[in-house]
Amino acid sequence: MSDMRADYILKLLEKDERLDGRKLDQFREISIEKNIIATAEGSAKVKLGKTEVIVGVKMNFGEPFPDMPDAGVLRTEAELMPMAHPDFTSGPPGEDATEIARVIDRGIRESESIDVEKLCITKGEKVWSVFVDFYPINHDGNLIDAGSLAAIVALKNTRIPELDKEGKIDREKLKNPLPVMHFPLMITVGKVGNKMIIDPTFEEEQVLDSKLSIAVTEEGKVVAMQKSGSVGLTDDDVDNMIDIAVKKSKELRKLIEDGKKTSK
Amino acid sequence: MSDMRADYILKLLEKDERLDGRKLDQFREISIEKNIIATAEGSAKVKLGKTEVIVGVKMNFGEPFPDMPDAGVLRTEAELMPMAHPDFTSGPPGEDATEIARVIDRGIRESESIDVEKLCITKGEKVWSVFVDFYPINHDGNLIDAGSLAAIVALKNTRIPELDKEGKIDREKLKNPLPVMHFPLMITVGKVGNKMIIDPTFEEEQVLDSKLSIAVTEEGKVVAMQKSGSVGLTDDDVDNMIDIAVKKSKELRKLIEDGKKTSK
Amino acid sequence: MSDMRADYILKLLEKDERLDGRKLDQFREISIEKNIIATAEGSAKVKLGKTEVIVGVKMNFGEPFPDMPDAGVLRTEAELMPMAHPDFTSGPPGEDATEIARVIDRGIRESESIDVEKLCITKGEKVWSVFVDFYPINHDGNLIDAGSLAAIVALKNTRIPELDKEGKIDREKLKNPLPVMHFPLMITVGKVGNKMIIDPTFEEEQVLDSKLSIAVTEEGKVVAMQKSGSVGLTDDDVDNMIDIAVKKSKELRKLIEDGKKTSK
Amino acid sequence: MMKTDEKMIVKGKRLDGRKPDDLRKIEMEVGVIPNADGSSKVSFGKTTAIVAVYGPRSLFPRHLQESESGIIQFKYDMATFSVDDRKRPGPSRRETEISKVARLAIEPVLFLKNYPKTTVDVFVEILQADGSTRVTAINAASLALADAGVPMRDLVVGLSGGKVDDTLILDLCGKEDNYSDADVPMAFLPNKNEITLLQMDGRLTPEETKQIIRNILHAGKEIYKKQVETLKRKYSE
Amino acid sequence: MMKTDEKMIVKGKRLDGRKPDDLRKIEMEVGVIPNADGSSKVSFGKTTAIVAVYGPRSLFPRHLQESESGIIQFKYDMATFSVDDRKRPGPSRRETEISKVARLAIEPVLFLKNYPKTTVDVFVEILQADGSTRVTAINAASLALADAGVPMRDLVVGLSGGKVDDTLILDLCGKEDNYSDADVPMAFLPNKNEITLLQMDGRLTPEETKQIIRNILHAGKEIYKKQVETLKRKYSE
Amino acid sequence: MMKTDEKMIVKGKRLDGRKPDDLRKIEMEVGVIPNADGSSKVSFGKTTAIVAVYGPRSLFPRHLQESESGIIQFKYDMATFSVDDRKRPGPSRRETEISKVARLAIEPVLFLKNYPKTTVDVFVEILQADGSTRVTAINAASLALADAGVPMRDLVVGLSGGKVDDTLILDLCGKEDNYSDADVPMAFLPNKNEITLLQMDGRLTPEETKQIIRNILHAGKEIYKKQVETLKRKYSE
Repeated sequence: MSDMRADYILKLLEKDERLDGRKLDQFREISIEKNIIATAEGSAKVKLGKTEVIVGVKMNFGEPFPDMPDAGVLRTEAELMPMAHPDFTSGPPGEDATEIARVIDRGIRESESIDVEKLCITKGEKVWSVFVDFYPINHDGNLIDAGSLAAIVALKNTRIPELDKEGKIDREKLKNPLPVMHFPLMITVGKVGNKMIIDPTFEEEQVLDSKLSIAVTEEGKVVAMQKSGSVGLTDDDVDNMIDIAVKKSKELRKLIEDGKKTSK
Repeated sequence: MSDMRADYILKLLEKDERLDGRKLDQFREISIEKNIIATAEGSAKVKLGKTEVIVGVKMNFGEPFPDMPDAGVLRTEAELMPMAHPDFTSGPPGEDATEIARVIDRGIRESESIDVEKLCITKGEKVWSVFVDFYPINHDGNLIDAGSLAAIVALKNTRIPELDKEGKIDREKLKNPLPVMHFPLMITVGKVGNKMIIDPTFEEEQVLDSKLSIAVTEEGKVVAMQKSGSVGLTDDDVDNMIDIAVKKSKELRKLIEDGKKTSK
Repeated sequence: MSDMRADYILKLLEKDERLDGRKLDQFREISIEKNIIATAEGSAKVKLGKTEVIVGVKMNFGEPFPDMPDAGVLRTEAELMPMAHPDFTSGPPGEDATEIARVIDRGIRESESIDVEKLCITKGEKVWSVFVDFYPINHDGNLIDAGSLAAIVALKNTRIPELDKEGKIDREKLKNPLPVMHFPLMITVGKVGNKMIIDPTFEEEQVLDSKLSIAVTEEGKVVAMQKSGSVGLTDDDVDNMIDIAVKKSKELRKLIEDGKKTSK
Repeated sequence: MMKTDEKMIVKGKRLDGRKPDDLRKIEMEVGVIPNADGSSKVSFGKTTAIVAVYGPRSLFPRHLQESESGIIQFKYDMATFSVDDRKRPGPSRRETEISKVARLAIEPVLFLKNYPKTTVDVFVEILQADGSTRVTAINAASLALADAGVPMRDLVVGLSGGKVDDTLILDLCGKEDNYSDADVPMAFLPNKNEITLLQMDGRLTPEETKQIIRNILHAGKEIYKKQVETLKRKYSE
Repeated sequence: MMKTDEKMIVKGKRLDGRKPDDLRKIEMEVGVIPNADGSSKVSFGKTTAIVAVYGPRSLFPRHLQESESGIIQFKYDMATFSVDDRKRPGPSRRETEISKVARLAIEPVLFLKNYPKTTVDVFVEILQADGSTRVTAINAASLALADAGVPMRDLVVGLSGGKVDDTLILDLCGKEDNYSDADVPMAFLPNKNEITLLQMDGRLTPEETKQIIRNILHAGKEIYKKQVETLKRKYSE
Repeated sequence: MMKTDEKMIVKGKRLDGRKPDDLRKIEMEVGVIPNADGSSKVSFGKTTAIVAVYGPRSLFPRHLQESESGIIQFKYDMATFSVDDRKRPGPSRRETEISKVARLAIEPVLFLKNYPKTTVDVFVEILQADGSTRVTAINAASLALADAGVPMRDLVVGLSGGKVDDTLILDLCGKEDNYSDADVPMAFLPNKNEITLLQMDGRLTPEETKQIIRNILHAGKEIYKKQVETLKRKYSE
């Protein structure tokens, strides 16, 4: 992005305006589609404006961790497919992909969204492994919020396959839903100068000083946070960002429940 | 290769002549040696003119695929050793090595050459894994035909090791032959301009428009095909190439049976 | 290192002198600390002058080798951490790290230091795997001697964890010592011109023609050798180097037993 | 090819009710990835490929040596969740081979020599795999290249043929692929009569092989029409 | 977070006898690696990190493209023997993430723009891990950079807070980390009031979260003093 | 070293009937790989190595920095089928170490400083492994380099010695290697009296060690003669 373009975006933000006409604390148009991948046990596509991501969930046999012998295992992976942005390149997941996967994972894991103890098949030996795979299709900013939302929606509509007489997975028979107990929402608040914005576009992300991603549960509890960007935040900034995230998570939750795409 | 050299080869071909004096549909001198690797359960060395390749077969314990619980497993791998050509470099198998391995593999697998159901040890748990490893020693063109021939010859003289009392593999006791039911031959037909040639040298491969590799069984059935090269073929070209492959496979089969090295 | 510096070191050596004032056959100040890593089952830090290395030992479950079904398994790994020297870079172990790990390993393994048959848990199925991990902290020459010494000291103070009722490793209960039967010492003798030196610094290593690392047991037996450097040695050189190694290993052994840091 | 007792064709109908020469429902769309210079999404039944094209764009210095002509880079990737048992991330040997043959299937329609020191990058993601994935990917790549405005001397059509239960069929689904007597994935330039990808697995007489190729060329015309319509639809919007 | 029946706090005391706001015994030392331009060793209880800093030094050509400004490279690595079950060599996903967030925690104090075409390399080795490893590493990196004489506009202090058994605590040990209700690793510049690393795992009310951040900022002052003393001690020697 | 109840020497004879100082049947051939600048195939009993030499040839740019002098690159590789249980492709730690020590065994005979910015590439493939593979490889490399016409100030001879059942032996086969009391692979320049590779595994007195080295130097002369003959045979053809 040219310096001129960056300056222009910054000047707009100073006036509480954004390139796409949104308010500072307004989401882009949101679209959520469930069960879009016939070969997955659960899946979702989420669009935030031009950002589009897909999450697919696969249920495989796995081994439990030694210290939790009767709990299923959740594993989130992300690849920043070169398809989604001209700057992304092929190859094994790098620092950014790894961070995204781990932050999405944390939001789900720490909210205890999934009742992993219902995923035990044979204690200490065989459990369900829940693979949550994140694929960005078009990256126009805020991949973490889009990916976290797609992940929890995909998990929410995941069905556990039945086992046949020989104990093999029969993926044609998807029966019980995955026990998803909580539905946390990730809200990333960006800061530039003394302005706070939500749901930044790719261009906005280039001019932000810092971001704080905050996962909030139904009851308004914080279950995960991750600061990024190379400028520090004051404690007051953080307070402010948490308050914004809690508030906007309620709004987003209502939008989703009402099946609406936009807030004012 | 210099442009001048390429032009010269092309002009010769226009006159139905080749650098080494062969006819367009003539093989180079063929040499086949069996059981050349004392440490392998089966092996062969094949020379086509200056092209020389080795295939070794190892029999190890393996697990069956879930959908074929009583069948042994065949795995073909190829490394384009830097020894064999100045252009080859060290490192894990690239696109070309992977393609060669998979095409050789397909010729064997699709002809159902090996009766994999005779390779079951314990249903669903333990079967024989047949590793077919391809090493080019000197690359002067047509690695696929040379490698496919070496692979099927090596398989044909593979002996399955006995198991000792404790169920371990005793490689000093090689008893039953590997059940090889078919003996497909791979014939690669090259096209340049309106000429078709077989068994191209390395230099000829540089000037070819396209190649079609065709594996043919004893009864003249086609069991695998792979087009390569970046120029298209017409349907008539393909018909023609299949006919050539079927015809030349018979000739090659006779040469091998008679233990002869050259056809006229 | 500049040519001038190299020349200066060489001229000193011709006069039987060294930069740090040592005699040609004198060790640097030696410091050995045991049990320095609370999370390891055994560990040691060794300093030779400014060279500092750490070895930690972990005991895990492993599978025995098929030809030694009732023997535990020893595995030595080394990483040349970029922390230890400006020339070291991140990444998987290269040629030099691999050589160091294998030479340290050989000194221990070939002296039959460890009674691996006491490390069997279930014959043919489960044994103790002894991981010896070598980390150089500061590389000022002679990593092999420092690392070998740290390794054998770490093994000597390794305790085997108890198994709990469910057969799991309980690392809070370290009971029996690892059965270490021998205590070999590695002595590397360097040659430059017609001079032999021991315990070379990093700068001295740059001017050496060749080195011979020799592991010697309590009874003065040779259990491992490794030549390095790209100049040849005569048979008389080798005789001489072996004699030096045997003699200096006795001296080093006494130093260690007496808990002293320096010889005259 | 695996074996099964299940009949693949019963009373002239295939597992999913198709007649031997029927194609599955084909859906095509372009412009699905805003960041890309060109993009598309193509489904043949439950097989779905999404493709992004970036370029022609500058090559990184390290590749410049090999580039008197421009180059095409083609990456065929299957999403982990596109198959029954989760695929491990990273290219398998199968994906590596398909990336190569698909690149060669596309290359002949491009004028790469006119774009020295550049690369056209084609990224394929298989979202759902139910047979015929590579030819679905090639149709999608053809559309995405056209959508990107990369000059092409023809479109590229992909279609698979094969044989099950003694019957020659077209557009194999996953189960037919697994239990077929033969599988022939093919790509060609519909206006040039040039076959640019041809592979075959199985067991066929020479005549059957030739017949399948003819059948693909014939039926592929419809796919070509669909590609043209899809592009027109976009540009008339 | 895992579950346990064990109480983490009994009669106001933590497992190791600490009160909720107590830090473990902190040890700091600089100049521990003679080859490095700067180095340090820091322990928080049984957690020990050793750090070497090399640079600013020249970047290899292949990185030069991205370097109008200088860069910082940060490698966080756990020794194989630093944990109960031997860690496999090579960076895990966790280590990769920490290398990134720790780099971002340090970067704001450096004047990288003044050192074009150079890199400051920070190598962290965790020798013993008993919770709070990343913040221990950040304290050690702060000291090693100062020891190297790299210009800094502040030191960087790292400290973790969290919640166990309904109590807000500081400086979590490994067991507290495993069974805590929440874990908040944080780094900040003590003289600038800037938080440069902030992560959180667990379940907290917004108020608790804010309170833990305040507690860390408060208690971190002592760590800052210790850093300053450690550096003074060296330079007065 | 592993243990066995089997006797390695019975009535003065080894497992394969040899006397302690006997070498196995040695076969040498040069010019076996037409594409290579030099090549060779060498067998010691059932151990067979084939070697290709390419160069001196230009180094790729990325290596140029380190090349005031020319360099030698040495790759020792065991074919997957050269051992009882199939070896996995790709370099093992053992192969990595041997590539290094074998390179150092050869380097002293070359005049690399005369060939700046070039590399001599030596590629070894072990086709059959029955002990003494690295010394077989070194003999083959010596021949292939001479066959390539690379200037050498001596040939390089490789031979292993060792001890089994209290007897010093030469040219260990695989079983002797596995169950020996000691194994000493060695390479030397026969006309210069320079030992360029020396490794040892096992347990020997200093005197035994010295004696084995002498025995190798003595018996190695025959290998040297064979190398010379092999080269003469080719050039007299």
